[in-house]
Amino acid sequence: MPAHAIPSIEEIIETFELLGDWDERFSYVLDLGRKLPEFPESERTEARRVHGCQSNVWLDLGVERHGGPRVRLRAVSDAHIVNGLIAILISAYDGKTPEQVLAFDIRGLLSTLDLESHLSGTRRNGLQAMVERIRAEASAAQSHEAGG
Amino acid sequence: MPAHAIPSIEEIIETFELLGDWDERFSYVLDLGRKLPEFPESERTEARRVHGCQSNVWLDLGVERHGGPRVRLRAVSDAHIVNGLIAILISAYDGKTPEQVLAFDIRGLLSTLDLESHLSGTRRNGLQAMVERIRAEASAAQSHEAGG
Amino acid sequence: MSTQSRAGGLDIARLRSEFPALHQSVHGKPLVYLDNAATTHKPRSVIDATVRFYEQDNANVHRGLHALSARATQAYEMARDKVRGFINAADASECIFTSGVTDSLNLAAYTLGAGLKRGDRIVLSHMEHHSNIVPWQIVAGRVGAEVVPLPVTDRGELDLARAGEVIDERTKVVSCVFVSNTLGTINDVHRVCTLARAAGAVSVIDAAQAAAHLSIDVRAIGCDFLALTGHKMYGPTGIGVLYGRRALLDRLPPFRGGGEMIDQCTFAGTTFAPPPARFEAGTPNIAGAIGLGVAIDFLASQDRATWAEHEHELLVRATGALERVDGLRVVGRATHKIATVSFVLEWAHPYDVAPILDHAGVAVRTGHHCTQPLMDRLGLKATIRASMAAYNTAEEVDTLVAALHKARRMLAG
Amino acid sequence: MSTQSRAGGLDIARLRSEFPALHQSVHGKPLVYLDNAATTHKPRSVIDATVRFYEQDNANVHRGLHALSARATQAYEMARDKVRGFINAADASECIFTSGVTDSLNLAAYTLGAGLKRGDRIVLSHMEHHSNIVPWQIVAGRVGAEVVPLPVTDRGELDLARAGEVIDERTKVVSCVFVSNTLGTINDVHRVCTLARAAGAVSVIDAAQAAAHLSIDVRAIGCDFLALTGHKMYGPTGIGVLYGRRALLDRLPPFRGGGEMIDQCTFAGTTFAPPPARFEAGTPNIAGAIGLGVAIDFLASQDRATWAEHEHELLVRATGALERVDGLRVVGRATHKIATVSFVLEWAHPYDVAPILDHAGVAVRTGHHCTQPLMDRLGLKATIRASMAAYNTAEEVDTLVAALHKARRMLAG
Ligand SMILES: Cc1ncc(COP(=O)(O)O)c(C=O)c1O
Ligand SMILES: Cc1ncc(COP(=O)(O)O)c(C=O)c1O
Repeated sequence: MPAHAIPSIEEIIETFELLGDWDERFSYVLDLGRKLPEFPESERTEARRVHGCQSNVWLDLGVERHGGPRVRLRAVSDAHIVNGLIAILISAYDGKTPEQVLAFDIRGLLSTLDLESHLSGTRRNGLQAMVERIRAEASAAQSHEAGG
Repeated sequence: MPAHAIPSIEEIIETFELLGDWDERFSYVLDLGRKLPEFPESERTEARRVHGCQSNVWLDLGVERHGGPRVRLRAVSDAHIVNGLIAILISAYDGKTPEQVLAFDIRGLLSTLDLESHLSGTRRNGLQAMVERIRAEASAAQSHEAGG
Repeated sequence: MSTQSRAGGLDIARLRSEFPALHQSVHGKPLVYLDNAATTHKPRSVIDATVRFYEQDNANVHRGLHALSARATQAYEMARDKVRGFINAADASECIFTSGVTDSLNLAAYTLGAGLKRGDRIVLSHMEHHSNIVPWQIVAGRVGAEVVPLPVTDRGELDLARAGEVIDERTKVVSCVFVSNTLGTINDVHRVCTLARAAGAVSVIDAAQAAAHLSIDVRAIGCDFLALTGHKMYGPTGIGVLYGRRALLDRLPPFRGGGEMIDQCTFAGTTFAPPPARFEAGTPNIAGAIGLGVAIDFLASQDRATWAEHEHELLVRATGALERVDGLRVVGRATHKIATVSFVLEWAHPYDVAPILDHAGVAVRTGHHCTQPLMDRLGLKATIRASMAAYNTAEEVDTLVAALHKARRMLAG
Repeated sequence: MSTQSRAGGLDIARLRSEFPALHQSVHGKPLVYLDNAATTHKPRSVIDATVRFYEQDNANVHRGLHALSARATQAYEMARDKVRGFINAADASECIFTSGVTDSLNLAAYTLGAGLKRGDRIVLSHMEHHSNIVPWQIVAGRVGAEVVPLPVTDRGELDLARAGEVIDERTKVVSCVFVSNTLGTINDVHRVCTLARAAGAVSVIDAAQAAAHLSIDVRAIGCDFLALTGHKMYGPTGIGVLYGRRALLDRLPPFRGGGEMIDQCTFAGTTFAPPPARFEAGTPNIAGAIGLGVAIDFLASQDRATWAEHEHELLVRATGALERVDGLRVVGRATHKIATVSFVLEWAHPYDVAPILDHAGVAVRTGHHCTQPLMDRLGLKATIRASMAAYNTAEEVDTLVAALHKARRMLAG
């Protein structure tokens, strides 16, 4: 399934607001996870693995430089719900400028999901590690620009 | 001063009962301590030392065998109050048969002194160690008799 | 909720009323706490004892000559004696207070490690908690000893038929969990200790999961060491016990150095106090020890046989109902189990199910439960574990199962 | 009791009202608690937080995916961040929870010890507590390093003029107490750390006695490690902290092995998690850590400058009045002191005086205060130590002095 099947982050936020109860929001995130672009087993290399306590995540992260830097990411997990969260991250971050990435309040968005306990409960869960790596990449791209 | 200046254990108990308040009983124990027989510095050897956390005690303990076994003890401390307690121990134990030593309720007597917190507070205070050694000596003398 | 368990005499409503934390809602649903293997809740009496200590007797122990210190010392030493009674140790000096079972096992490994040398063997069951593996690996690494697993069967039981393959004349230590935290398996620790003794090895039992469910008798088990942790037996956090046979303790060097554990200290050298003081450096967790003593009083005041019956009913009910969930497989099919059930799902990662259960008010644990070698042995990455305590009800088990059915509808679709 | 200290703003009656344990009688006399260096009492807020944790949030931390576990984890990690703020550490991961300062110092000694070798030097002040001597002796014994005292003057101050004699190029560790528990001396730990750094040595500060009285800034001090203990800073028992500079922590091996501190565990070998997890094996003292966080909140809510003024008044009053007791000698005459006063009596052993003070309601401590090398240095066996906290009053100091006069009448007669 192509990546563009994932709704825009604005659409996602809007849908969240419409969905009243937690079950519906959770199901919606699961649905988003089903829209993730392919990430073949063969590309799930150790180098791409984000170590998380509870679920595995493979992340392919980079910066596209032509026409100003843009953060690019693909990822996949062995947990459905994490795939849903990855879809949100892709929607929020993929193809965005470093400034946009750094400005985006991902914590705020995730907290409306009421998955807080699941995201903060584990010391080093995959999602948190992933967000940190994406932001670090954006920071680096930014200072690379400023420096160069 | 000779050892017989220490009153008998019955007299000590009786006096305790007469003395109403703690200060008086404490002063009486201090007075008893002043009646201890000499224990010259030269005899305060390392071998005789009872290791206690808070005050030093030197103890000379033995069993006299002619005419049936009798526990004999002399002791001294660098603390006045411990000397008073030693006087009580001498009164209770010195010259007594192993049976008498083992039967005597020293804890009960000491508890009327309300010095409990001072006697139990330290893990291995000199007095407790001393009582244990005296009782052990009496036990040994007893089984020596039984065995022989 | 039914106020009586089918196990005759157990008045569950009354038992639950002693545990304040049970009476709350989570995400708008009544809390169904099935994470007792991680930590149990505390009865009112334990909480009250902690408060009473801080309000009335708070003082440092052992060295004080004033009333508060004497009271604190007495309460602390009484707690030690309660531990002695709880595990039927010969003497209270065999019961060392630690900060938890992990600390206890490290104390055992470190001090026993001082007597190990290159080529010695340490045998650990394949179902040990990391807390009973890593301390031995650290020690083994230092002295050049070898850590060898005692096999576990596919059913999740010790494979004692194969014990002879690993427990040999090089074996100096055999350590084994009494009850598996992941599978609930109750091991025949008496037999393990007998095998250890026959090989001339020291035996160490991790009783972290046993204390809240089984009666423990160190002399009947015949172990040399046994470790407990307060927070899994209705007691406070930050307190544990290492039982050690006195004759062995007398020969061991200290672990931590500090106040209380010395006899004489000079810059030229230090001599150490006899056990238990030698192994209790510094101010102990006084409030914790006293709280643990009260937890033991609490356990002693209960009809433990009825508890065990009730817990067994919960195990049978949970196992049966869980197996009827499509695509669910119960992991660990030992004959003797406490009421801990681990399972995996064909249709979802445990991580997917956890939030759904949580939002149904159900607290379970997911993951490797700090038993990665066991997970590897069973070919798993993670399980979902429901662990029941005496205060859990049949209805709570049903709530778990209903939430799993719902999760399946959400996730398998 | 006067409700206001002379130190302007301090409302002592109000402050005391926060400490339940202060309001009791001992042997029929109002308790005068002057044993704060042994342990302080706990404010209501700390006790309440402990109760609240057990009643509401009790769960194991870090691995749970349910609401209680998330709440417990959050509270535990918030406590860590409060510690960070309290000592001005750069990052919360530099603050490791331990079971107390003894545990903290053992953790420092054990892990740093892994990098020491034969002939290396560990320099400790001559006024260290056994908890900061024995761990280094154990490590030194294992690796063949040497433990050397940094001299102390007759006044009970560090003799930093002679530091050059002992801190040399062989020196790998310099450890020093911030405030002497026996004498009250406040050491210039900034200078000690500067000297350590100049010699290429790691610096370790024992701040057990400092935390309740002084403000602590690890970056201003320039130390590599700093140890705290909860129960001496208005917090619970069984909890402490080791601060370590992150760059150093990253290089150190673990101390205890167990749950939480691993990354991957197999029988073939185990890899460890980054700090602070690497150093926090097993279930921590969750209630203790949370209580310590609340104790830090309590301290932060107070006017510490006024406290310090008030405590200084108590020191001056006590020192002056004690010196007027016949045959009494104050030990430790440092220029910078907290309100801890040690003294000896010509006419009695400390052991004689303790019960008399106790029966006057006065709690002080007698003995070597776990500083035998310092006692030897000063030619003493034991002292009587009165240690004041902010909640003590001038009247309480007077009660102590009056009881000593009475003791003299009873004992010198
Ligand atoms: C300076 C100093 N260091 C270390 C300790 C040991 O503290 P704890 O017993 O809390 O481990 C103490 C307290 O006795 C102390 O005063
Ligand atoms: C069998 C077993 N051993 C050891 C531990 C470690 O216990 P603690 O975290 O209390 O140190 C646990 C608990 O997780 C356990 O279940």
